[in-house]
Amino acid sequence: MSIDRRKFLGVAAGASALVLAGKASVDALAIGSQPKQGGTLANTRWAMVIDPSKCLKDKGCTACIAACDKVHNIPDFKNPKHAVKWIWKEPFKDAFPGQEDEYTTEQYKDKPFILMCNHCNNPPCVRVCPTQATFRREDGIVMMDWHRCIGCRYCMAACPYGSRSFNWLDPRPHIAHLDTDFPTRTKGVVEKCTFCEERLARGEGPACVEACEAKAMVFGNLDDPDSEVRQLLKARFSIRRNPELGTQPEIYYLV
Amino acid sequence: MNALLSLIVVLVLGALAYVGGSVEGLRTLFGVIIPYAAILTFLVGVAYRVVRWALSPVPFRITTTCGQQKSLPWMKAGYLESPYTTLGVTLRMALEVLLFRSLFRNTKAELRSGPQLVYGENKYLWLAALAFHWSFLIIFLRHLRFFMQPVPAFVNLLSDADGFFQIGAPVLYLTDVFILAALGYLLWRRFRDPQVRYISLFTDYFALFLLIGLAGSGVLMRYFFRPDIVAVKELALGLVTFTPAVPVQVGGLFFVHLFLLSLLIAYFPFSKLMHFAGVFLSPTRNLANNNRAKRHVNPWDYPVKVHTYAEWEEEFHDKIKAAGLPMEKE
Amino acid sequence: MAEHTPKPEELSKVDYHPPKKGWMDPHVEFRKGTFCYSALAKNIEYLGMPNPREWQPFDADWKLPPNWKQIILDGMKERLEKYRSFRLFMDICVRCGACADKCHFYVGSGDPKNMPVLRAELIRSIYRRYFTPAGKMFGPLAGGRELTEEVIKEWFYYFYQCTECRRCSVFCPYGIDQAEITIIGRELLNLIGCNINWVMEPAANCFRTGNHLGIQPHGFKDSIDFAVDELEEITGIRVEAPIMKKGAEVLFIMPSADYFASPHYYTLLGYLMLFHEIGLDYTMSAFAGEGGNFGLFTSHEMMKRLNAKIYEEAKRLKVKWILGGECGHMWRVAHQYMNTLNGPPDFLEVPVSPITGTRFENAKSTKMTHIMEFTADLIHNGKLKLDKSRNDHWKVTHHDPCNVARGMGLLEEPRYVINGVCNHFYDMPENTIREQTFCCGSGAGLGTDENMEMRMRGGLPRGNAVKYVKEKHGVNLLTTICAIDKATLPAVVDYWVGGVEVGGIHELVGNALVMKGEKERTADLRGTPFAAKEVKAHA
Amino acid sequence: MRDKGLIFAGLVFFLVLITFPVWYDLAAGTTSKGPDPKLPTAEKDCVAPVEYMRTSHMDLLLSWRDQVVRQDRLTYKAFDGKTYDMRLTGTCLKCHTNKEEFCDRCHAYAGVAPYCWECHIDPALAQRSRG
Repeated sequence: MSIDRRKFLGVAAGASALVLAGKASVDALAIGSQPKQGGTLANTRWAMVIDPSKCLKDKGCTACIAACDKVHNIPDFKNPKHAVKWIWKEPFKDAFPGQEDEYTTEQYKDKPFILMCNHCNNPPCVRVCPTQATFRREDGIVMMDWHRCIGCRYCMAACPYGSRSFNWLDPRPHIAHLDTDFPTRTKGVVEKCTFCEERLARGEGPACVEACEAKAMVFGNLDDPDSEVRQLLKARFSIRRNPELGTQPEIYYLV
Repeated sequence: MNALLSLIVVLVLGALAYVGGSVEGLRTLFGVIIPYAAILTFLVGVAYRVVRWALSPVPFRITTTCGQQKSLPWMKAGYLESPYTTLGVTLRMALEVLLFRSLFRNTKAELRSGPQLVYGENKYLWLAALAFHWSFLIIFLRHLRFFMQPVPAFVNLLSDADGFFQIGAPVLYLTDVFILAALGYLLWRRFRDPQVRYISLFTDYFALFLLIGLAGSGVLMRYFFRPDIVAVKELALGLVTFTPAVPVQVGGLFFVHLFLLSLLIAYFPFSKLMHFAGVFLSPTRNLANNNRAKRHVNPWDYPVKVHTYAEWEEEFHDKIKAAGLPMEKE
Repeated sequence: MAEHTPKPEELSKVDYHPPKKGWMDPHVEFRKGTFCYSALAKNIEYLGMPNPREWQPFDADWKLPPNWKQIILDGMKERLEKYRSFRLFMDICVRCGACADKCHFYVGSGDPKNMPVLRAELIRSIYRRYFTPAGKMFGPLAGGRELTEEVIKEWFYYFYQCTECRRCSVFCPYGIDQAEITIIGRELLNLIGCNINWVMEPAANCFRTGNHLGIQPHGFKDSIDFAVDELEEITGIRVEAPIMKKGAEVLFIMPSADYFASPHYYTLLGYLMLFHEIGLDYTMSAFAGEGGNFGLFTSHEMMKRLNAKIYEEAKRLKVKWILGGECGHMWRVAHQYMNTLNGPPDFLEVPVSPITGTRFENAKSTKMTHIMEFTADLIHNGKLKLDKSRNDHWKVTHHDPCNVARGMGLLEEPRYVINGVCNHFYDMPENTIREQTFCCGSGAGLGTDENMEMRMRGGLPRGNAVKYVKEKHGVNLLTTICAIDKATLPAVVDYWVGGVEVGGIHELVGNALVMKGEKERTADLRGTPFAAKEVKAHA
Repeated sequence: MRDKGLIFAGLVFFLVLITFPVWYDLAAGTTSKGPDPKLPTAEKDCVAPVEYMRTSHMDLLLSWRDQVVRQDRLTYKAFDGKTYDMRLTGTCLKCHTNKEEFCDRCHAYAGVAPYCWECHIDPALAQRSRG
């Protein structure tokens, strides 16, 4: 007889002891569930390599942003002060402040760069979160548990990359098409890119990566020496945003 | 001793209900008959007690003034602490009933060697009392969701506010935490403070244990051993709409809760718990301090034997005359 | 000071640990210094009250009437029906204990039955046992107690160990007033002739002669004449002090101690100077020669009997309104009871100050104004010429009398007048003044010498507060506007502090008042040289 | 002074107030009859026995929530050995297709307002919003 069965029979019979408190029942249920299929979290370290030279953004392509907005029910508040953004573009000098000089290659100087949460190895946002709503998974994804977010915005203050957005208003009326597979957020909650962890769980890649026709974005496991990301980083020189801060971003830009 | 005895009494009564809830023949007794009897006792008993108080008049205006009287127009009067008008009295009573103004004043005196008598702030009793009473009121109002169908908006609003922090599911009510903490403090205080322990009667502990049992069984049911809530509401609505029935899905802990509640409300009119009504009638608080401006009439006033001036002058006639004081009769 | 009173060092070692035995055991020990002697038969007889006899509290046999128990229970029933306060206060106490350390007798004695809550429980337990279903059925479990002779002795001990100061009532969440319970408790004891002489003798005296001290009319006149003579010596002015003058505008009522005791006497001088200076058309009365009312400490009925003469005399003398002097329980009666007991005084007019024209709206029904209100109004309107420096030898603090503070709310007027007539005023710590003022420990008829130990215990909080301002500011004068305070605080202050005098506010007014045509004054009303004058002389 | 009028008025006010549910239910024509949630017809088995689900479905959902979000566990092995994806909309609402007729009926009856739907999207609502 499984522990579940015993538990249910116990409840059904109405016989329960004081010590069997709520926590115990949750634990009992947890045993009945399985880790997701595929590799275990332990030997995975998700990262993304972006080749700005391939990006068609200066030609007006917004495929990656549109794809992200669509699958994550990201609201469009119109008012830039209220903007919620998971993935967005920024000129070089703003994306890599201090790294530009008057001789920066023309190719980069005016070229917009695709930015998103860096999923830092040493994430300051995680350290400041008072409820552990933001936490770092073993596979390197800096994850958000929106159920726990109390809207204190410490994480927004801590993030040096401006990767986080706050819902100043109820987002629902501002979402063009509700996707029932993904929750919305509520007023007073912080949100950001999660590397499409819900798609990774289904064995799919991040929505932005799939949407990019130019293949400017490559996603993969850094712990796997044969992965495409590892090969790219080996072959070419890359930079990361604000390396001097010691946050160890997992988004690499090829130069 | 008093404490132990009352704890035992409450535990036995609780156990009785637990058993009664699971014995088929007793379910109607504990689920219908006792609750009805308790409510009836409460309504009739409270009315009786209040009427008894009302029948005793207030012969004198004996306001306890806690602030400056209204006298000269340029002198600032304490319109709340020494109210002069009905409005002032109403506000004073509101402060008293809603915020426990008098208890807020509480201090503690300590005699040190010297002798030196020192006074300190002492607001814990006030805090615990306020936390308990407000929590009790909110919990009471929240429970209306079981007695009213459709559930009124204010009840849902109150539940939402009470569960504001959305901890767990079903969400943790703050008042549940507050009421247990406050009752715990009040009990602990009766044990710890030698003076308060000395004055505490069996009934003081009994009321506390009854309330702790009531709140405790409620908390256990909400967070740990949930009964079928729909069945509970069916039972409650049955009582309110006078179509009583005990659904089969309820039992055990719920009967403990219901029985302790029945005991509490039946005990009300026989106990100090009547202070909830009595506080409104307290003549030292609910009268204006306008004695000299407005005559207060004593309904049972009667003439008394006095020593009149005429008798006095007659008795001391010669002495008054010798002193050369004016007289009525020379 | 009675010789058996322990020294302050011993007395201040108070043990606050309650005894092992529960409070329901009624046994008390009548230890010398902690109780008052019984009322003499002649006083009880004179007032026509029950059971006059020779007895003392420490006697084993109190010679109670055979049906004493029935009398008490009938008396309780009657009072439960007559006084909502009594019935309510019997019912709603939750024994939270907030009142416990608010009582000066508890603070000073540590006797748990002096906690107001427990003093009330002494009678509440009887109420429960005989008047509530729970108490009848469950007895001690429901807090009920059998009424025995021991209980009567216990009541006597503790109801004459309460000064009806009402400080507990300020802190009670339901406003339960121990004074109400003590008043009823004493009424019940009076029904079986258990009362104390220090209350009954003044009451009998007052009923007969018009004042507590039993001073007869010629004595009254002598006293006033003496004061007039002395004032002439001090100021060079012969003031008029009319007694029982018909048609005067104002009838002035004061406590009899003002014209017979010290330091009250200096207050009397102050009144006479003030009234002369402003040209008040007033009169005193030997018949209504007492504002104080020991009936308040006996029974509501006795209070009414003693109080009646004030309105009677006002009517007979055809005055327009009444002015009342510095007194505590006199004002509790005048403010809270008199109009109900013996009113309405329709033959009087709303008090109007003839000097300032101020209409005392707050006294428009009772027609009796407090002299503090009257004098504060004079000072506010600049009608008095005052030389504050004449009080510079005093560093003053003020004791709010319980009855005036918690029974009237007269808190600011005294301070206004004091600040108007002297330069150095320092209030005591805030937990001990205004509505939180501590009793002198001798009010409600307990200010007798055989009760000295208990008086000193009760006076501890007050003494301590005085000591505090003495050490901090060099205070050397404690003013008060209550005759009992003036009589008993000197002993308290000597015992606990030392080096502080007690006086009335109108004494300070008299010192500062610059009278038209006065001779140069070099000393205050007590004959103490003015500080400021000394300095000038040195310079 | 007796103030009888005021006291009796206060007493009557209190008695009416304390018995308010009686008058309210009387006016609303309420009976003690419970709610009538619409059960799925297609599927017979739930992820747990019905007695457990009636009283403790919120425990299960909360446990699912924490496992999915915080522990990256996605599938649930039920008491009868079947496995399910731990998803509110994807799994629960697949059978209980109508939130209004299933969830809301009991919740409204018991005066419970779960905040699940503030984020998770009821398909019916999404449908409506699409027009």
